[in-house]
Amino acid sequence: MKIKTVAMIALLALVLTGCTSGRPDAAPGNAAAGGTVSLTGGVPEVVQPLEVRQLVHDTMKDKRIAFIPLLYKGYKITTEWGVQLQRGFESLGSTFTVYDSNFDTDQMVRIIDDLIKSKKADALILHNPDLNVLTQQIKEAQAAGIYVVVLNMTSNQSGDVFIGADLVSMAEEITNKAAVDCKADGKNQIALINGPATDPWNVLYEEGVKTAAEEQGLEIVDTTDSKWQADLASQQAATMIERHGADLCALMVPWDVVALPAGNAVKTAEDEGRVAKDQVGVYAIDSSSDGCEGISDGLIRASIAYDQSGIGTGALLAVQQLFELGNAPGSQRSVAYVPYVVIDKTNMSQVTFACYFGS
Amino acid sequence: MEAAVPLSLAMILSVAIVVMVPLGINDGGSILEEVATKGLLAIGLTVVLVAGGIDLSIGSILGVTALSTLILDRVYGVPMLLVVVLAPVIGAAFGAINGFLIAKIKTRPFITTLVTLIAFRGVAKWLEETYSSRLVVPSTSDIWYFLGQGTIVGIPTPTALFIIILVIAHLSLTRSRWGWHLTSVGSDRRSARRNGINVERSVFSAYILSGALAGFAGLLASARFGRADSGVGLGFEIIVLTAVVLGGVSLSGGRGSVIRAAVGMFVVTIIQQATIVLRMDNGYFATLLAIVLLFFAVLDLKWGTYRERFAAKLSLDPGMTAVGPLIDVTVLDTLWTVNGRLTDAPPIGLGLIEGAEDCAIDDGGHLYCGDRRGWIWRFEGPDHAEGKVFARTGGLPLGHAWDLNGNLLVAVGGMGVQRILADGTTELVANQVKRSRFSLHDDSAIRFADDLDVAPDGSIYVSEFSSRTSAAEYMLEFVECRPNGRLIRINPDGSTEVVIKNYVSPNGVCTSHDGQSILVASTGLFRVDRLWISGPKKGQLEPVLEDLPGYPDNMNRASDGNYWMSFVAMRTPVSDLLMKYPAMRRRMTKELPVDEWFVPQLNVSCVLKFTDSGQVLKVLWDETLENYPMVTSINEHEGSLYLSGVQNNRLGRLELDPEDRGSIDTRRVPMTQQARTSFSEAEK
Amino acid sequence: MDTVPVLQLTGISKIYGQDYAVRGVDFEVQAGEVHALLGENGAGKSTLAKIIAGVTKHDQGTLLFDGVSRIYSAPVEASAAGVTMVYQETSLVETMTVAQNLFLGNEKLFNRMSPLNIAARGLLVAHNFHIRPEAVVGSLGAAQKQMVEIARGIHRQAKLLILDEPTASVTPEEKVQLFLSMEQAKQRGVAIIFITHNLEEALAISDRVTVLRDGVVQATRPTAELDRESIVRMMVGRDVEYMRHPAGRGAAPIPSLEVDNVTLLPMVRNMSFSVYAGQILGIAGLVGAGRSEVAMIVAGISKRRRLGGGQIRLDGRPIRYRTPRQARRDGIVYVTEDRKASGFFSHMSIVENIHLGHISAQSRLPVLATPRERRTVGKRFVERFAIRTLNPAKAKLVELSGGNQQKVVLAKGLTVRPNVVIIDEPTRGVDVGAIAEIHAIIRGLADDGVAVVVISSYLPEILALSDRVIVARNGSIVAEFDANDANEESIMFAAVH
Amino acid sequence: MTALLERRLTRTTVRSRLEALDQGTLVIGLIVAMLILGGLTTQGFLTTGNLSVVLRFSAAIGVVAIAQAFVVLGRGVDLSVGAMALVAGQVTLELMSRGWSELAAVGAALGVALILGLVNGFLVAVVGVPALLATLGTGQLLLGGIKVGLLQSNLYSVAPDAFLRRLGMGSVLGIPTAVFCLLVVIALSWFCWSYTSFGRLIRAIGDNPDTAWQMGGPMRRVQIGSYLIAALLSAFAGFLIMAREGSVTTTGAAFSPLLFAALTAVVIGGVSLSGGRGSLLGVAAGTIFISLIVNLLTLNSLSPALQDLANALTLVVAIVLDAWLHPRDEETAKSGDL
Repeated sequence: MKIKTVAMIALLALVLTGCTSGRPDAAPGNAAAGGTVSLTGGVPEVVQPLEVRQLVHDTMKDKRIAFIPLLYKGYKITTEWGVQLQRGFESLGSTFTVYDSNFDTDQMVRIIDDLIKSKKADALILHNPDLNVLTQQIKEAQAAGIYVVVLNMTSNQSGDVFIGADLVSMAEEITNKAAVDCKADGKNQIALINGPATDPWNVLYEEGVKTAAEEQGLEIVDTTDSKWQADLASQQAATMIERHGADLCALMVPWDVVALPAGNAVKTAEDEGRVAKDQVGVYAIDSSSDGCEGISDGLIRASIAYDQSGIGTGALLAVQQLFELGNAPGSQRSVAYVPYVVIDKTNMSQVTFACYFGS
Repeated sequence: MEAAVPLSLAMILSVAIVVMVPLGINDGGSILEEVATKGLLAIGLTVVLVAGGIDLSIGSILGVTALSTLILDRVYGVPMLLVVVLAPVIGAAFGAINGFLIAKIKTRPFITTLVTLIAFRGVAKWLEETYSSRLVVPSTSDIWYFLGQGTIVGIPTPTALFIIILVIAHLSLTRSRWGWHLTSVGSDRRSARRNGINVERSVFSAYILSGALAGFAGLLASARFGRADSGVGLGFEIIVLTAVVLGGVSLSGGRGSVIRAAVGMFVVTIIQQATIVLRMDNGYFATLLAIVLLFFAVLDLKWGTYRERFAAKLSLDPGMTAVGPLIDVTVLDTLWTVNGRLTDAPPIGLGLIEGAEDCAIDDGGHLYCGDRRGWIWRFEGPDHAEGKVFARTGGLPLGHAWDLNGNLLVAVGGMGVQRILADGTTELVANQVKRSRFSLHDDSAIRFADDLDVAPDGSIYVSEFSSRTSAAEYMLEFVECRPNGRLIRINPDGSTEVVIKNYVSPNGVCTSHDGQSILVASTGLFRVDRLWISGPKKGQLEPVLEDLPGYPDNMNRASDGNYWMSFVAMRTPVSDLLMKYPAMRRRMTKELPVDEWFVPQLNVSCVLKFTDSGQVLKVLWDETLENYPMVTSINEHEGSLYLSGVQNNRLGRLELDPEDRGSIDTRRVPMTQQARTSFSEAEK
Repeated sequence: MDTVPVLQLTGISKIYGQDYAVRGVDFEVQAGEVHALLGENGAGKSTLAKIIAGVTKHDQGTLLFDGVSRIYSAPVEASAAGVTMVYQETSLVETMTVAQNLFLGNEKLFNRMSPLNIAARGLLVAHNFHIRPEAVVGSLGAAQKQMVEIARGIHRQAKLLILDEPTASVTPEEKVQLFLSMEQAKQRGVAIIFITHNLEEALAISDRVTVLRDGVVQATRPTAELDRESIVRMMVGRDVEYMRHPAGRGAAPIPSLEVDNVTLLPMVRNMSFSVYAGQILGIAGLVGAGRSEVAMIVAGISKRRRLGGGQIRLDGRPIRYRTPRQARRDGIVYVTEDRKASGFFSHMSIVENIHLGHISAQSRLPVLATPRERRTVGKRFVERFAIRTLNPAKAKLVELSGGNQQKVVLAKGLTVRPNVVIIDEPTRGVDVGAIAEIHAIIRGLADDGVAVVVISSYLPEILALSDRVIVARNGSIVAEFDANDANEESIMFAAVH
Repeated sequence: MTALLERRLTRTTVRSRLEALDQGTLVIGLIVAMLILGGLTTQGFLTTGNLSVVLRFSAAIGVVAIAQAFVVLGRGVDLSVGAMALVAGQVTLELMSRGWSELAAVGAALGVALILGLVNGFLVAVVGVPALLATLGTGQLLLGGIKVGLLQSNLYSVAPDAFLRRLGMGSVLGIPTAVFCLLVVIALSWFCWSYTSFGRLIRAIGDNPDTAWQMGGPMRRVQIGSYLIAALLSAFAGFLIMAREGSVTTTGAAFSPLLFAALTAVVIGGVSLSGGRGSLLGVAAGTIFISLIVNLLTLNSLSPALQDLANALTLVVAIVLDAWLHPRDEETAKSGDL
């Protein structure tokens, strides 16, 4: 019995002393392993053009870049980015791989985990579904010496570079546009069909709409969460029309993919005479070729096109810059925005970055 | 045993994947961590399934608790240790909702937990809406990191905790009162209720446990990922369900092991990791999962019907025996020639007794013998005309011997060794030995005590015909013919010890006249061996008789310093042939009912006398097979031979030829001088 | 017997549906006595036992156990008070081992298996039940399960032990052991209620006998004052129970159905018999002798994947059905013994039940099934089988008496004239009045030229109905009698030896 | 003594009265109550426009609910209906994007439904896999398999000139087309349930499968048939949804909201999960009931999280009621039977 007790205590002591917390160091890890290439600390001040070209190619050669979007196949935004990145990185001799997480956050987390643990990437390009989801992964990646570039959807944990749209400004702009139409009609009620509460896109958009609506004297009569699902959006649009009827003049939907079913619901209501023709307009953000079709069909009255391929190109540039400067991942962070413009039936064919096809 | 097929299929599957997919050492870590979290869910689900229910809401409970722990820590600043305690409590609270609806209100488990799956996810979303923006501050507690990234003696914390919980859960489920109740409820509610088991409480506890485990898994998940959205645990229920089904946990309740479920989880996680490493669309994982789920559900269904029968067949594994030359007893005028010497022995207890394997005679000349109904008869000496049941042991009383104090020792098949006192009461001498280590088969019981004798130091040597089959299934042992038997010594202080392991069907045991060795007869190998228990050769085993023409049974000392032995069966060329072909015997057991099995000729009646050096002196037969068709033991006393037979309806008493009579009291333990107290004297 | 009885029931009644299961029962058991409870099938023996064991609650009357008035809401309360019941349909847990089952209910908080197995083996072997304690109960046969159940019941050290038909499936040798064990328990002062319909057993072992008929106590007497005839008279209320219906026509010369060496282990082994059109063949035997099993094989109900051999011929043509539908198409109808579980649709009306039987019997399923057709078919059979109810189109089956239910079950199978009908326990749980009617229906079928097989555990019924009697034992047919030569003794002898 | 029996027989409890009532009637009562209450408390609820929206949105749910009812009536369950509805749209649009004609694409989607129904039926009726597991598995398999094997995009929209489009938008005889479709499905199902052998046999199997089997009923065919109908109707509902929304995405979980709504409607409508009982009136009423609840919640600006909760609570109430009115045999209850 005694021996057993002693053994138990000894075991317990061993177990307790054997515990580690595994808390990652606050200090960022080592710089990205650059191999033998000397291009760290940036391009020399004076250098031959041919030499610099060689240096850049050497730096980027065999670098493994992983792109982990929310959804890839058939999803025009991310394919637009992906195609730009692919072309750019392949021309520089880097390996570029897309990991499709298929709208499955778990899958995304697992993929990133795998990339970090097995060190299969030198830089990650992330498309973040939620303000909080990837905080730990971004931290871990940087600690493991991997650069992190975040596209379009911010995270609470900053990566090395963020590139995307200035959503607040875009939201203000499109709200202003709606205000103009509403006032022409003598109405002032607008409603939001938004996304999930912790979606970064949702948070910023709502902020922008609110500010502009207040300035313009518009009343936000309703806000719902479509969960970015088409069927919910159309149902919510129909319900809103019923509820606010004659006073409603604009449905604000921050994504053209969801705006389309909402527009459909509006059209049905118009056809059935439950709302006056052209009384309610759908105002979206973004305009893929589908969105543009919606605009020309009258399902969406106006949208904001922002430079999707610019985001792709921007990410391409940012990654190159990170490797060339060679700072430790996570040591410095920067944010960059792309241009945008309001489009409707009249001007959409003239805007270069509107109606993109994702290729 | 019963889960062998699904589980081995699962293992083959995972090995195939590991071989085909370049999974590295890093994936091992990921897989382990993943198994740790979801494995907790699998344990919970297994427990619920064993209790006859199902819990689909585990993924949602995990999600809700993951968020709750973050909120408690980051928003309300609850001390981390308290959070660790609270996480399973929160999970258990959600589990209690399931338990209440299913156990109390008696709703259907599947649909109920399908509803709570949505409802709990709703709660998680609501928490997310309300608190999410405030969860961005990083944690300050080391415990948080310890749970997520830390290690315990080099093992990642989640994995270590999972293994601990797994072991506890396994023991609880298989050994504890709670586990038993749960199993019985899941298997058959009516029986459970009739056995006085509180069905409602058992079912309720299963859901509580499943909730608590999901809650704890939630804590681990949030420590690992730090995710603060409501999507944690989404779709886990199908993954875990597949894993559990893969592990052979029955969906119809009452059958399942958490260990196997954990193995199932391991396989599923390997599949998942493989799809990630191969950059496959997660549609592939879903598809694979569905196929695996369907396949194993069908397997459970089809396999479940036959698994017991299958297991029973696998348990019989006939061995191959090389047999020596066969003495032909039909040749005339040899020592072995069939004769009729036993035929006319007058019967004792005709019609009263059914199958006495052995007998014993006390000082008063009273005869005691067992009976296959578990009774001990006593026939009054000297003529043995009247008999009555003297004691009841139950079981199959086989070998008899007197101990040093003059009490009757009986080896009872199924019950070990019993001692019968003068007043007819019985007491247990021993019925177990120490379980041998590293043996899958529990051999701690003395299942089939067959014969016994007492050594000069008072210790009892007992032969155990087989440590696998019971006395009533002796046919199995005959067919299997493997070294399953043992010789066991019961020391005077009551402790037991195995002195010969792995002996082929030991039967007769007899202490030699000099008290230095024990003779053991191996029925299956037609031989007699000698085990030295003292002297220079102590502990050694050496042959005495080999290649006998029959299957030896009990042995006893003869009064002239030799030994008597009987054959329970005779060898024939065909039975010898069969010994060489175990596959043939296996097939026989599969295709024929027991009473049609071909075994050595059991109806014989052959007795022989042999010397210490192994020389056969004399062979007696009942060639008619009418009176004594089977003689299993010979006891000599005061010039008479008492013939017992386990299938005879009588004992026999044969007057000995004068040349056989000696001066030794065969009943007394050799080399001891203790006065024998007779039962009859004690009565007076 | 002037001591305070262990158990005293006064005016106990229990109602199921529209019928009294037991009615105003007064009953008492003394410590150290074996009290036999006798009665026909459905006389209320099991119901009474279940009330005493706390499985069901009585509706009226008082139950005094150990001098205390009790109403149990769960069996656990009764067993805590000292009542142990050995159930006819065992209450063992199939997925657990024999040892676990033996100790289930009074197990320790944490159980180590090897000592438990040893103790269990001792317990079983003490009654000479040779069953491996490590075996999973689901793998045992019916008789072995019964043994485990008995061993457990005796082991529990109860004040009152109820044995409900413990001898139904055990061999004579095991029966001797059981009686010895009962004797020992009795000497320890245990009160034993011994439920049986076997009079000889009751006379052999009991001290007192109580006879139930239709839920009412007929008498309670010391066994010594009784003999077989007097008990039978009390059990059935009249001297001759069954009227024998004479055969209206002779049997056909060629068998309609031949079962030839059919084997389906473990229940059926080399079973052979023939059935002739126009004749009623009675199959007698113990429960578990393979009677119902072979019938289910013939009717395509048993899964026949593991059929061990043999052949079944219908009018000389070999048949092998995988579903009952195929059998039904060929005119083979099996009427189940377990009416409640698989005899009818309890939420449907009589008319709907019969009509469903009617459409299922069609070899090609009719597309349309109009309410009108339903009514006509239903009406025809309600009249023909004299099913008594106010509104056959509305009355649900659960609300009917056992006799009417059985008639509906029969009607459902007979909407289209079959070639072979196998009726398993035709009058189990049927009220006395309806028995004669059902027997008349069965005889009518045979007279109509149908080959009829009747399986019954009740020998008087077999003797009353059959033209020819065969006896099943251990999965085989062991004896055949002409109806005129057969008597209960000879049949029973064949059934157990 | 007879008095006791009399009392037993004449005693009517709330439970026995409710049990005797067609649950459809009960639910209609609840609907009326809700309409009144909702009209009083919620602005814009009791308008023809709003109610027509409710009806139009309930059309697809109603069709899936009837599909589910076919199976539940026969003591089964089909968890693959949600997946089938989603996949019907995906397959059609993917094939159309590959240049198939609309008719051919729809035909292909129906073909997928046919295969799914047969597989479900085979697994449940012939192999004997518990319906829950079988359909859970096949649903997953269908979603994953189609996605992996066929789809090339994650997002499809319906061409505005497609015929399917009109299914969602137009109206027939003043009734919105979708609602008209639902009415047709109800009428056909009613005929099937009441006037055909098939319908009678489904009910019989639900009442007592053992009896139905031993009676010689064509069990397997009928069961397979019910799963087939369920799959085809779900595909049809998928077309209705696709027409209404104009687009289809490929992200779908095994327990989709549609499956859930359909199950709720069936259970609320009084189609007992223990089989054999239920009416179409109940299913229709149940469908409208849950659509009204969702509508009321949306009109009152409840967040989707709370809507989920409210929905789940409704279903909890429904199953508790079902458990109370039609208790299953406690003694033999296993996880296998729902």
